[in-house]
Amino acid sequence: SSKAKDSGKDGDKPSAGGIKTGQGVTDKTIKLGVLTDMTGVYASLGKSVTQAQQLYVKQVNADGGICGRKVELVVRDHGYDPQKAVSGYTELSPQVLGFAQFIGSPFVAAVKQRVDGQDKGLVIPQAWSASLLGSPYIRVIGNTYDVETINAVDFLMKEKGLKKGDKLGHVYFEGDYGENALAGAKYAAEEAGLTVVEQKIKPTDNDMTAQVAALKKAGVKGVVISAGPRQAASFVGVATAVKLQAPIIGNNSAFSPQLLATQAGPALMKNYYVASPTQPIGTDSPDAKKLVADYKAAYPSDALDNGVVAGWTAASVFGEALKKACTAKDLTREGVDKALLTIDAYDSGFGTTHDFTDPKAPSSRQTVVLQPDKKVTGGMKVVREAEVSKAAESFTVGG
Amino acid sequence: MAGAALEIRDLSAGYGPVRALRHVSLTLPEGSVVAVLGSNGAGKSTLLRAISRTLSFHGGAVTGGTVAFDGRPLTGLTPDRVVAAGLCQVPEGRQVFARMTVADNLRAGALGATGNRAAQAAALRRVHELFPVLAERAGQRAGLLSGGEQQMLAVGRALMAGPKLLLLDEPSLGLAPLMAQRIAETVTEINAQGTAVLLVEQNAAIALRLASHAYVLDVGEVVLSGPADELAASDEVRRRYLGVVDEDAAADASEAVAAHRTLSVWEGK
Amino acid sequence: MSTEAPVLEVRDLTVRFAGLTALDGIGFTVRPGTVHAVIGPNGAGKSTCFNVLSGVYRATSGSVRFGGEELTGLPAHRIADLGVARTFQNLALPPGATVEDSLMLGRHRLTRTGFVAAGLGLPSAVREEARHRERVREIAAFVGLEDQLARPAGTLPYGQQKLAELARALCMEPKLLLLDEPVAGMTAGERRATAAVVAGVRDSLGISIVLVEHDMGVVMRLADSVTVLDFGRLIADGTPASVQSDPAVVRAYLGEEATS
Amino acid sequence: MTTFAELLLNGISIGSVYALIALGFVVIFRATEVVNFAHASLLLAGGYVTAVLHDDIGFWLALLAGIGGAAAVGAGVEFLVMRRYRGSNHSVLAIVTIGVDILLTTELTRRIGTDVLALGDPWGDSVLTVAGVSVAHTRIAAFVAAGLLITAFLLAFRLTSWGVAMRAAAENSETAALMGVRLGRVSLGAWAVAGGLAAVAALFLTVFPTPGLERSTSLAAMKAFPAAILGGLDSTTGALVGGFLVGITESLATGYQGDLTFLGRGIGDLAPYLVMVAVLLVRPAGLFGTKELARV
Amino acid sequence: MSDPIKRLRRPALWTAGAVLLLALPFYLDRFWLQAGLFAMAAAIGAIGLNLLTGSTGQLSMGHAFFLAVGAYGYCVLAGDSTGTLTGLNLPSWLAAVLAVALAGVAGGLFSPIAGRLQGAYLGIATLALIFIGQHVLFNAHDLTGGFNGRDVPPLSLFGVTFDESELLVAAVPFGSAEKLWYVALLALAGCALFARGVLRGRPGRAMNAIRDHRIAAGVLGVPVARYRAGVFVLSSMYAGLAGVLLALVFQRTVPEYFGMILSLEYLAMIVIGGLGSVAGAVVGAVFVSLLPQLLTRYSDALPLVSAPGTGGVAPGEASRYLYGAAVVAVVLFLPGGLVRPAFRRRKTTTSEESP
Ligand SMILES: Nc1ncnc2c1ncn2[C@@H]1O[C@H](COP(=O)(O)OP(=O)(O)OP(=O)(O)O)[C@@H](O)[C@H]1O
Ligand SMILES: Nc1ncnc2c1ncn2[C@@H]1O[C@H](COP(=O)(O)OP(=O)(O)OP(=O)(O)O)[C@@H](O)[C@H]1O
Ligand SMILES: [Mg+2]
Ligand SMILES: [Mg+2]
Repeated sequence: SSKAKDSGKDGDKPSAGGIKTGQGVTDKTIKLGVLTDMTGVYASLGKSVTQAQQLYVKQVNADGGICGRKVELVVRDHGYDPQKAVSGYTELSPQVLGFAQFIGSPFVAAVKQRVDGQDKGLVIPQAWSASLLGSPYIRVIGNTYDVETINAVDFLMKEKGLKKGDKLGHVYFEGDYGENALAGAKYAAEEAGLTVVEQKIKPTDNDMTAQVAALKKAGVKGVVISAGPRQAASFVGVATAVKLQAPIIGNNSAFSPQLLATQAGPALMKNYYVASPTQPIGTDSPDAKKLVADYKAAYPSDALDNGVVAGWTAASVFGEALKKACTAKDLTREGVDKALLTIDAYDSGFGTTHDFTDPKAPSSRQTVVLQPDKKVTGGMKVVREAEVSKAAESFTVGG
Repeated sequence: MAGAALEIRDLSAGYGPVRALRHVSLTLPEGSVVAVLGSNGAGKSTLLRAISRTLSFHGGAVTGGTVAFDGRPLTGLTPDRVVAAGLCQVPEGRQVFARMTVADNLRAGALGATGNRAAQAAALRRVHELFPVLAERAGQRAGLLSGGEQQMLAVGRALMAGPKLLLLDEPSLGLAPLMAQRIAETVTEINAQGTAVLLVEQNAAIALRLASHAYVLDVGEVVLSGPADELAASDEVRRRYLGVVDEDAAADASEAVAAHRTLSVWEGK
Repeated sequence: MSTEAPVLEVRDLTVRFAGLTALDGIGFTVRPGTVHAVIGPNGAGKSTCFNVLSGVYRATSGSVRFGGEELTGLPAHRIADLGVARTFQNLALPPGATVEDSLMLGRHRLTRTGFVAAGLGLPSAVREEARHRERVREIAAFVGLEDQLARPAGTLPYGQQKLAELARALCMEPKLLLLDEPVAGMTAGERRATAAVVAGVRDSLGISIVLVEHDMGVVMRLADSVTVLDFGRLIADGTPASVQSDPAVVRAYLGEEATS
Repeated sequence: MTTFAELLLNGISIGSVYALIALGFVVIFRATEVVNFAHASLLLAGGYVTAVLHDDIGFWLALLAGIGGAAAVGAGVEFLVMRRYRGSNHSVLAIVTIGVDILLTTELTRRIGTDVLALGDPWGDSVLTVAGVSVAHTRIAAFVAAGLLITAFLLAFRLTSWGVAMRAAAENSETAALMGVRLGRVSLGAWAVAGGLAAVAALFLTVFPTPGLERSTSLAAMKAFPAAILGGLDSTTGALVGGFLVGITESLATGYQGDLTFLGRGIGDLAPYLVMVAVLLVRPAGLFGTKELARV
Repeated sequence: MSDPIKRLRRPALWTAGAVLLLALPFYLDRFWLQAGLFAMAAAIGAIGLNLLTGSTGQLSMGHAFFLAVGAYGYCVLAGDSTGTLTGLNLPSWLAAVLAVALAGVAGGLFSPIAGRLQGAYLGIATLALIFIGQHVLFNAHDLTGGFNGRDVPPLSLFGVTFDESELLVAAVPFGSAEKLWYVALLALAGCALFARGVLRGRPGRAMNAIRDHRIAAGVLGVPVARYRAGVFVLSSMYAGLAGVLLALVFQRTVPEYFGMILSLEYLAMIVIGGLGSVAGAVVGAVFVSLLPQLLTRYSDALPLVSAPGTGGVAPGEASRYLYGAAVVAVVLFLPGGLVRPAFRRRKTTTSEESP
């Protein structure tokens, strides 16, 4: 038979317990989509995030689920291929309530029209670019890269001796991660009277010698890296070797604990800091300790990195919204979206509080500054607790 | 007569549906020169490919029969093993390595050679003596040589290998009369030094003069065979392959023209 | 309509490659409707001369006039447009295409169908195609290839591939036909037949033919005049008979035996 | 001007790594006229074996094992795949290598997972500083290795019959077979050698200043494409010169990107390709490649 | 089988196929329609590439660039000028036509370079186009929207807008995918027939001649340089049209898509399908674009595949293995491509060995 519309099939319907449900929700299950990258360039992030979310779902279900329903993740690996990502969205969107993970901000942007226009399901991207803000359905968790970078520069000024009139080097990726961070760096520099020396790179650049040479020539007194872990490691390694005397701080995506086992390890521990929207996985809180223990038990051979925290946080935010929606007896997409808008001080257990009431703003402006340390679980320790710098507070995100 | 060096029995071969050789038997006594004649498409080149086992490069295959050299069957060997067994072929249509220099082409010819360095140097000297132009142009790329020069290179290259049996597919193709004679002399000379030769030649006069035995192929089958001088005397061979006609040339041409359709002038536009 | 072929005049033609003079100031004239043979030892420069005439090589100096046109300096396809067709000494037939398609390629200069017309299958294109296929079959029959039209050219025996090349050149409806060793690789009988085809072309179409050939029998039978080259220089020029008995030619090219 | 000197030196040093990769392309191309897109995965294979073994058997043995391993993988590819192709179209074979690359890369990245593997090289992060310009020891080693290997191959191609056999087989396999060339062995050998070279290149591609071997290491092999083409795909000298040119171009374009903003930032990756196109316009077969024949 | 039946079989098959294709939007869900649309767009691009690489022998690894020109060209021409983005706000059908023309112009601009190069050199030189293209796409923010790309204005034609607004046809809601299906089908049919005409006619013979023997082609009167440029332009226009269609299906263009992988996929399509043939390009395109989709979608059902984190082969990996293996297997075992399995029957060595 053709897919002719038979009336009423599509509409939201009340169900058990008088709870309104819609796509992706039955009496027994709540289906959430996960569009991740486990075979492409962001494979390491995708793997950690997905596993953390699966762990979260397992625990929630073990505790009886949400709203009397089991939560189920439908995972599609797009391998960072736009065609597969969009196809994955097309495939999953009719059958899930929302997306607990969507890697690749260009792909999120690609389906934005459909999310905002008709689908209206909650999507939590694993990207922190300000360009994703503004939609009531696509919600970024934690500080965006621009805010993070502003806070990072603040750290360099307050604690690492960067002064007004100095030059600040910024090595950033082509693309919205880097460019969003650059916007932050420029704003911070203007506020503090610094000059930014830009070095744009591509994800395929693994050797930062030329960049270090250029920044050294420019005489920078501090460097922000908005790139990947490899670029950061190379940069810090070369900088140490050629004695570029400047503190270096990276965004949260610019570090992975695996690096500590390589040649660059010692240099990273000496002269490298990482700005992060949350505390690290190895932080000294009971929630974190429990997550570490559970994750290790579930995935004994895999590294504990920021992705685990990010995935866990995203899943728990989604879970929180589901719980609120359940209380409001509305598990439809609108119900969940609305529920999220009412959450104004959520803490997933990693040191920062999130406020989801304003879709135009990131859920938090707090940034934690970390330092690589081999001895700690997850390879990072906190050197400055969550803090919002003055500049970050006055900054209009995405503006 | 010495024992047979090359013994072909009942050989059949084809290209997919095309049957190019049917039950061909041929004997090449040790140290002799045997010629194979035949018109276009008779299967001469196919025969040589079947011996050297390169039919698969043309989408063809041997479908039956045996080929043995010095009592050893060649069937089932790869082409390089055939070379190792002492057979070397000058393929049809020159086939020089166009982008390699003349010198490198000659070196390539020596790849299958068994002799030591000294022997190879001697072979090279001989080739240069035979075809001085190859020495002059040692550094030139073979593809830039003239057609005849390429043919010389192809023959010279085969001589570098010092084979026991040389298979020549139209060695005088495109050579000036003087040079064709020189090739003929060379064949006699290397034969005198003990190399057997299987000669496919369009220039039947030369071929029959050089060979002790000859075979005539037609549409894949041996239709005539025997001692070269006997064949040279046969009417059929004289007419078809030696081009000996009783009329004088002019009458011959006009007869041919008369026998042929004429082509009308193209009026179209 | 016939014997419209213009005169071909080669004057002082010189071609040099790095360190090698392939043609050294040669000159000859081909009268309309005749067969002019160019002979000479291997490497004398015959094919080089053809390459200049057909626009493959650029002459170092000298001139080639065909009717009113100067050919040196023209690109190959412009020369073809003037009605100059040639065959190649080393075959240049695409191995995969059928003989018929190869011959149709010869009609390229006489047809007009462009990308758009062909793509849209316009009636004009269809008509043109049919008309020219007809002529192609006619020419194939003329050279004796009518049964091979559907075969891939690469599977023909060597001698027939040479015939196919000749037919392709004829398909260009040339005013000047350049044949580079047309009978190489043929048996005596086939040579005679091919020579007859060439003679037939001259007689029925009245075009000029320049012939490079090592088979003196064919040259003697076909040529109206002969030019002999050696090491890029012209060493003799005249009627076949006079050239054949020229001692310089005998020494450089024919060898004593051939004359005896 | 020390920055210029430093950038230049850096370009030459990274260029030697590119040259090593390009040499791998050249070897396969000479033997088969195929552009080998699977070279990147050979690189990964060699690096992986070295990285996994160096803890147990020490760096030098591990490197040898890596070379051997990658050579075996290369030979395996030739034996299982390339040899089975019966056509003659080289572009088709190039596509086959893409398929092979997908297979190998998937397997290797699955094994590497999210790790960054150190290769345990003896040079560490030490640098040599002369007159204010510093070069990593690893890069000096790369320079020496590239120079030695390329000279060795140059001589091997010139002096041994292997080079002649390779080119003959590539140009006309049937005739080469008639000359007694063992077609299978020649291309097997070429693939094995290319594998070994890839392992050496992988070493220098993943040691300091780069953090180590990980899944995206193979992408860097792409940068050697312009190097191989610039020099001429069938020329060993070309690989060396092309590698240097690409390295220097990239390094200078990156170092001076602040002064080149009108071209858009991040021109460093593009610049080698622009130089390549410019060179090809003047010399369509690269600087040292064999020119196309223009004779009929 | 009697002759009339034989003669009727082909048209009957064609008609059945056409009816099936026309009916599909009434039955398939959006995922499959989208997959089909991707395949159709790819088929158009692949036909174009096959004209260039398969029939004229000019290896192009830069086709993704021309796809990008088409896609972005359409967006810029049809889009609004909003904030930071430039747009000309032309009628969308006109924009589509102009975008295709623009791709042709881009091809024409590159053809002088292409005209000088051969084989692998040409291939890798065209690779430069990809890098240039990516550089521009990332940097020309006001035209391309940078990293996150820009929205694609919906096509409207004869009063129908091909967007999400639902249109009920025979009680079936027609969204953008359903409506675009017919546009794509029409475009593909047109492109395929056009290419077939070109290949079978005079231009096709000239193209093959250039591929097989460039010098001889010139001597036979083919203006080689002009033809090569012409084919390059035509092929770029095909790519441009494919780009426009893809953009319409994606509803957003992102630079990431138009990278080297895409170019290589197109090459894989024509090789898998069969070089130099239109049907081959179509079959190859369908194969290459649907295979990964199928594998990803049904990865759960594949043997040996396990959930991520359990140490087994992840679904994405499994699909890549199969994809790679498929490429290798098709080329090795069907050397003429999928559409010509029996083109040249291969003689096995066993038959040679039998005495
Ligand atoms: N690759 C091929 N595919 C199909 N048929 C072929 C192939 N090569 C040759 N043939 C056919 O096989 C038969 C024998 O051809 P072969 O080349 O052996 O003839 P030949 O005697 O050498 O002729 P020539 O004197 O012209 O060289 C011919 O009918 C020819 O058409
Ligand atoms: N492109 C080129 N580069 C260098 N040398 C060349 C080139 N073309 C031809 N030659 C040389 O010029 C000379 C004349 O060559 P050409 O082909 O004209 O000879 P030919 O008279 O046709 O000889 P044949 O009868 O052997 O075909 C030869 O020595 C050849 O090596
Ligand atoms: Mg033959
Ligand atoms: Mg010649």
